[in-house]
Amino acid sequence: MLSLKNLDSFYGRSQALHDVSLAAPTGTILAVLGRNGVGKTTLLRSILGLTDRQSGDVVLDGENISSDATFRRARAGIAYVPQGRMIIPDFTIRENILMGGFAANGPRAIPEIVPKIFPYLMENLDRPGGVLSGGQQQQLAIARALASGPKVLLMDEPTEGIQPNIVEQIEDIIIRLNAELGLTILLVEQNVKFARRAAQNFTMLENGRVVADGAIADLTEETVTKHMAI
Amino acid sequence: SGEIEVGVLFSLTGGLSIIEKSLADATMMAIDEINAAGGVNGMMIKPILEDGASDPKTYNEKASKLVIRDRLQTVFGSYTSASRKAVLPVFEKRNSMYFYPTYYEGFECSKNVVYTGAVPNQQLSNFIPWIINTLGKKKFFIVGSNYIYPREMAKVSKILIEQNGGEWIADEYLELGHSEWGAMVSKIKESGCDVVLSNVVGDSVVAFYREFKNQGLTHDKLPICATVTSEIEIAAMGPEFAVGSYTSFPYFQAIDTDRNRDFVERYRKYVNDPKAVTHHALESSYFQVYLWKQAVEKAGDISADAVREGIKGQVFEAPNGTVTVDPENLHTYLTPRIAQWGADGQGTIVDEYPAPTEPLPYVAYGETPDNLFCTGAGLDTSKL
Amino acid sequence: MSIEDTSTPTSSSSRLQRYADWAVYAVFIVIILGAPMVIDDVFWLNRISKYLVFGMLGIAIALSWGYAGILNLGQGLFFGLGAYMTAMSLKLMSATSLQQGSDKPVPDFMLWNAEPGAVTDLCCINKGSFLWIPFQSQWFGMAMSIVIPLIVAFVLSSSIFRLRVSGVYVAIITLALVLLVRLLLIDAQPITNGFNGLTDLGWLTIGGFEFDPYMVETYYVVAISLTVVLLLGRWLVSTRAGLILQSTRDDPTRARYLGYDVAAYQIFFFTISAGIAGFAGLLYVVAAEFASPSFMDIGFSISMVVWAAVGGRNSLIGACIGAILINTVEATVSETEIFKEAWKLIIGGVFVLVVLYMPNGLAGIARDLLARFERRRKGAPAETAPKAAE
Amino acid sequence: MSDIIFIGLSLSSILLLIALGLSITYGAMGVINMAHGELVMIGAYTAVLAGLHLGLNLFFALPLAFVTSGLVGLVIERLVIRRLYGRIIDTLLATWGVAILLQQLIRLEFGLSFFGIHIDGLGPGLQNMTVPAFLTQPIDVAGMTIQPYRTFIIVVTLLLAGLTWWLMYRTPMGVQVRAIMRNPQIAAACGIDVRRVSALTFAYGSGLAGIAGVLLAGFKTVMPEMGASVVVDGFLVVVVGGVGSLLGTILAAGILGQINGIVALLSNDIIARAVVFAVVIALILWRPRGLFSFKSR
Amino acid sequence: MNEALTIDGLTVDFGGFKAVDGFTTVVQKGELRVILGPNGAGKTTLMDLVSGKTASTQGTVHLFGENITNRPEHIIARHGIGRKFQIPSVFRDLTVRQNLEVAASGEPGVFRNLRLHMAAEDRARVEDVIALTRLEPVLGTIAGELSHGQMQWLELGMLITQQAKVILLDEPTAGMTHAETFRTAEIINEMKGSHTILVVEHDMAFVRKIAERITVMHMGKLLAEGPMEKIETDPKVREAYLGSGGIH
Ligand SMILES: Nc1ncnc2c1ncn2[C@@H]1O[C@H](COP(=O)(O)OP(=O)(O)OP(=O)(O)O)[C@@H](O)[C@H]1O
Ligand SMILES: Nc1ncnc2c1ncn2[C@@H]1O[C@H](COP(=O)(O)OP(=O)(O)OP(=O)(O)O)[C@@H](O)[C@H]1O
Ligand SMILES: [Mg+2]
Ligand SMILES: [Mg+2]
Repeated sequence: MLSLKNLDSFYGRSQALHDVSLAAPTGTILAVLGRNGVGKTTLLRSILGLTDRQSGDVVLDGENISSDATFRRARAGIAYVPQGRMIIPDFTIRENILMGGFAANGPRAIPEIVPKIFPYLMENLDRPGGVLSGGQQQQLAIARALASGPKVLLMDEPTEGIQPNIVEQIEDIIIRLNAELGLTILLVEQNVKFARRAAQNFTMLENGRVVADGAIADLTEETVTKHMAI
Repeated sequence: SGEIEVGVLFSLTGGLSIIEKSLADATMMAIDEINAAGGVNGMMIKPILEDGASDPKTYNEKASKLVIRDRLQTVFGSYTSASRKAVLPVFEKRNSMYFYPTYYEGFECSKNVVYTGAVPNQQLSNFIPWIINTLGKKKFFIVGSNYIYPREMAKVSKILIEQNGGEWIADEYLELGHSEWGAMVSKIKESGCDVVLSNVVGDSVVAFYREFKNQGLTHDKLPICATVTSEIEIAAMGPEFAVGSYTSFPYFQAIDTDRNRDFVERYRKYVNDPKAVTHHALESSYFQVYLWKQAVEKAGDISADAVREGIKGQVFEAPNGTVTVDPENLHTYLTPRIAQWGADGQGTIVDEYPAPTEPLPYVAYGETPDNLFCTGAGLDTSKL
Repeated sequence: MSIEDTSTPTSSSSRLQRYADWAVYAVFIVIILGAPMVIDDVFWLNRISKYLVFGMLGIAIALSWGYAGILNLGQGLFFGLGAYMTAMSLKLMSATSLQQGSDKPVPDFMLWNAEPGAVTDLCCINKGSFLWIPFQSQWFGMAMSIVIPLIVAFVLSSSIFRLRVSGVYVAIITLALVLLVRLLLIDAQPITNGFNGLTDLGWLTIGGFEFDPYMVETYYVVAISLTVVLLLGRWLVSTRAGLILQSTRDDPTRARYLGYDVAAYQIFFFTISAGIAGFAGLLYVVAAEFASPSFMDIGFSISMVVWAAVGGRNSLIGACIGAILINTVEATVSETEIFKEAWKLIIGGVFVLVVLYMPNGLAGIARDLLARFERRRKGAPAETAPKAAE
Repeated sequence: MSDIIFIGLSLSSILLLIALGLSITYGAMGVINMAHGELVMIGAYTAVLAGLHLGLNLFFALPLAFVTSGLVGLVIERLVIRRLYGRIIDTLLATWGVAILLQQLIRLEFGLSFFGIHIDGLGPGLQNMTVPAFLTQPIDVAGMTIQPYRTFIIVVTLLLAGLTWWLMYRTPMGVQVRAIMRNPQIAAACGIDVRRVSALTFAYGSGLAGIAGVLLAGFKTVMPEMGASVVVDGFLVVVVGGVGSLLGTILAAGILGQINGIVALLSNDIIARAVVFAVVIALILWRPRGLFSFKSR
Repeated sequence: MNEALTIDGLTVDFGGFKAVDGFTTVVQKGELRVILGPNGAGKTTLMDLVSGKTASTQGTVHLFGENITNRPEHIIARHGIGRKFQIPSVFRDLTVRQNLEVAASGEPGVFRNLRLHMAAEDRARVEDVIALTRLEPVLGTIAGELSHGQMQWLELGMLITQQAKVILLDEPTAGMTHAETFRTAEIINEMKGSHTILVVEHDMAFVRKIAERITVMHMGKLLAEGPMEKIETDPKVREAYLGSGGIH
């Protein structure tokens, strides 16, 4: 179970998150929804301690990790698929994947699931990550996150810029990761339809504050329109 | 009033502080000694110490501070020609006196500078003939750092070499501070010379002597005869690299007189370092304060004009012997000496002029004792 | 890798900020122009005038570094070139140069370096000495102080920026170039006097009036020049070209896609910055009466950058004040008896602390204070995240 | 001919020696460490002091200097660099201040001279390190004179280059270092202890500077400003080689050293240096990212 | 003349790998062309080639009859091509308003820009675009602090301000909510006719709203081209790209 309590988070002097609390029970998917710039990315980054300053609690399986350095949080079992993918351009695909393994408890290896879900990556292990197309890089970023054998996966708009048939795949993969590996997933998603399909719970943000949350089944069209329409 | 303020301007920081710090120490020591002995005409000397920071810009600025703001009539200072050149306009245009302790290339005839270091003729006019006649070496490889002093020394040397029946094979220069001697030493090796005349200055000296030995050259077969390598550089390179090489200077720490031994003793105590070495510019820094003191006493005034008049012909018994300020060109009579370096880092004086030699700053243009170019009336340009 | 400074100018400026900005300019100009009325010590006036020249260097650095994002670690090259050009003319005006047994002026050092028997004439006393001939006109030398840096900078920056060299690489090229020129300058001793530089110069003379460096008039020459350069620079960066320049600093590719020839902007501002440095060199020679290869020491060029950083790299006037301030502090501390040997420790420490704790320098602190004051005045609540577009 | 190559090789090895540490601290960490030269200087002083006070010779001085300079580097990283990652020009400026500080500290014998305390071997004077006699006696092999000291430097340099390459490209440590350089936040999110790895890497680069200092002390004067002049050469080498590319650094050192050696023999050392600067400028213009560099999209 | 952009046999070779391979198409003036294709098909690379970021190894690009193949970016831009990147690219240290002002590049030359104020028409255009893109509330914000989505809008706004005749949009709705995507589609539809637009997009809902004619790329080559209905039912396209869903 991952939970946040009264989290405030800052970039420099400006506050990006206000008093955010949420809980993602183990093995569930929590969809984080909201318009542009409401703080969804910031929320994920705060869980890893990547904003400039934060206060409040981040609790993973009963352990308060809010004062830990980022790498310790990663080693505690939180993995991150960032928005924009952030592949290391001059690392090969292999190195990019293995890099994720520094948070692993065991030896660093390419996780077994990778060849099953990302055959392209497996076949091009020695290409530099920088020349891959956007979709390929997205796959790589997910593979990298899996390399640590995480408990919790933070995914920031993983289908952004992905071709439709792969979007379907990625959506399937997310659901599979959740089902097969029992991963807890915090999923930032614009596609509400997919969110409904995959997630058990949702949190709606607006201006850095939680404005609605609950089971995804309770997410009304009205709420969506209110907080996500222009 | 009961005090005379004088300026002391040396680099206490930066690359040149290595040597200039010791010159500043020697100057302060002389001032302290004079004060301890009752001062000048009963007045205490108050030194105002400034840091030239090894940078001509800073030198220029500090000189104007001393001369224009502090209104000092006399300043002792500086080591390199570059710094002297940077401060000179201040002294000349504001009519203040500058005491410069270092050997230099000559070609200066200023009413505002008293030069107490050697000029080329005081280092070379005995050295070159001695190398050719006594050492029996005839083929010179001349090497120096790339600036005016080594280039002028080379010029004067070439004249002397040819006059004495030797020849020079090469005349090469390296950037100041350069420490990669591989190519140059290898050139020396190939050149077929039998003596190296070194006008290399500063920390390059150390690298030079070390590379010289590393490439298998020895001073008994192919001696380095130097004009700048002093006790400081010998200590810095480790004496084993210089054993058997020669240097020409008016002063060596090894001068075997009571006065000098006493001087070395006092200096070591003054700087609280039992191993401190003394050298030519250091000794000049010391005795020039005494020359100034005598000038003030003679003139009865501390003004620049009075000091200039008073200093003319001043005589002082310095650690190196009798020194006299030439009344015409304000340079100093010094006794040229040649030393061979030993394993203890000290020189053995192997040759010495019987009497102090007249300073001839324009010797490269054919200046002779009875045909001075620089006189009290200024530089006679028609002779150039 | 690119040079990306996370600290950048707050380009959004409120009206209050703009007023404050102009107020700072006005106060600064009043102070430097009014200084002689308070200070009647010619030494200090001269000293300050040298520092004002350094302030001008600060402006040059801020222009290329702060606004164009081009770090020039070889600004000393242009300063030095400017200094030498003027110094050459003033050397030929110096009395001693005229006393060389020739009716035409020949610098003394050329004589020392001449082959025996050479004709005592600028045309042919040394190899290359003919280059000095036009410098017999003081105005030519002064013009060259600006023109030569402009030309050199133009040629250099054209090749650099057309080839899209950027960031640290520009810094390294400029660094290597200044080392190269310094080396050649020292080596060309017969016509440059090598390591010792050009000293014993005449005074700048305009209409028969001689500008003794220790005169109020000379101070005014420098102070007015600085004022003009400062305002000119300020105007430049406020123009559309200035804004476009800043955009090329942020993202040259984007700027290109908007149709801007990024290299042209970079070349233009780099060259202007070099011209200012050359002009500073000219003034320095007038105030200090010598030119030396040490102007092209690496340390000096880096110091300029440090001055600008202390004052505020993104602010012309900040960088200018930074340069003046540091030099004044340095002089004062180094002349304080107890710090005589330790002053470098203090200066070194100050640099480190400034970079660590005031990344935008004094100007940055001033802006922050102002912003804080403004918020308090408006009684705005604690900052919140900027509102999303709705 | 073999002479020329040998001279070029020894020049190259010195360049590489200095550039190695920089290629770590600058190439891999994006820190322009202007105090690198001072770390070299500290290495040299370590050798001098070890000889004077402990009677240790060159061979023992090497590891000692590695540790000393490494520790000083660690302190610099902790106090200064740590706050400046990603702000490359600020690292240049701050370490410039550190360099001034370190120089003056040595000159003032850590400031103890204010209290009249004198440490033999420090202070503003010139110092030297004693080189074991067998390293200064040239050996004749088949008509060629071998300079043992130069050869020793070349060997040590190659060993260090090899070790560094192995560390950077064959160990997890290397992956971590390179990952941090590209994107520290993602590196941290991948479980890399950015602070620790950075500190260790910086210390390693500094330690290499220390070793360079010892070897330089064998033929250069040891004095407080000895480092100031070498650091620029080091940067030129790293940049020409391609930032972040160890192989490029090695190649650049080789090329520049040989050019310097050949031109010096054919004309003179001043022209040689000028040519080297000109070549550096030309190379950067020709290949702005260095001889070896990765081209991203 | 009706052809805005003519691409003929365009090829680029990255050390043996042809990311775009003999690609040919003609875009008419005022047309809105959607380019589809799997990840890695070469869509972004195609835009790189057209806009001058990457030099082609073969083939030509003509803009309104003028050959712009492999010219420098800014020249191509002055000829009328505007581009939005996949990763939003704005001037991160300038404010939103300044970004737009820079984009109002009526006069690109240095000397022409040595004046304090913009031309009145440029100014008016900036105001129009502000209204269109609804950036009013963040005008004073430093662009680097905008969220991902806001940056996309800004970039789009800059293109309009720039008065590009042919606009290349690389995934303009990436990271936008459903509603925002909808709004973007509206903006693009408003621009239809007055601008020639090439859009690369994976969001099929969006594509459906704007598309007229569609080009599908696969492995650097043209796979299919035609109106939506034809593409949607093309089995090759379904297999390589759309998957089970099709465009819905
Ligand atoms: N590095 C930063 N420095 C300062 N402010 C930032 C920074 N990153 C984001 N912000 C601000 O924080 C707020 C939240 O941004 P965030 O990126 O978390 O939004 P988001 O919900 O992920 O939006 P999107 O859907 O567009 O990705 C925004 O207003 C943005 O301007
Ligand atoms: N500079 C380069 N060197 C080598 N290969 C490259 C380079 N640029 C692109 N590629 C390759 O070309 C192919 C096409 O890439 P491109 O980015 O154009 O795809 P795309 O169609 O835009 O994909 P996406 O929809 O994922 O953005 C990819 O396989 C990529 O790896
Ligand atoms: Mg986001
Ligand atoms: Mg793409």
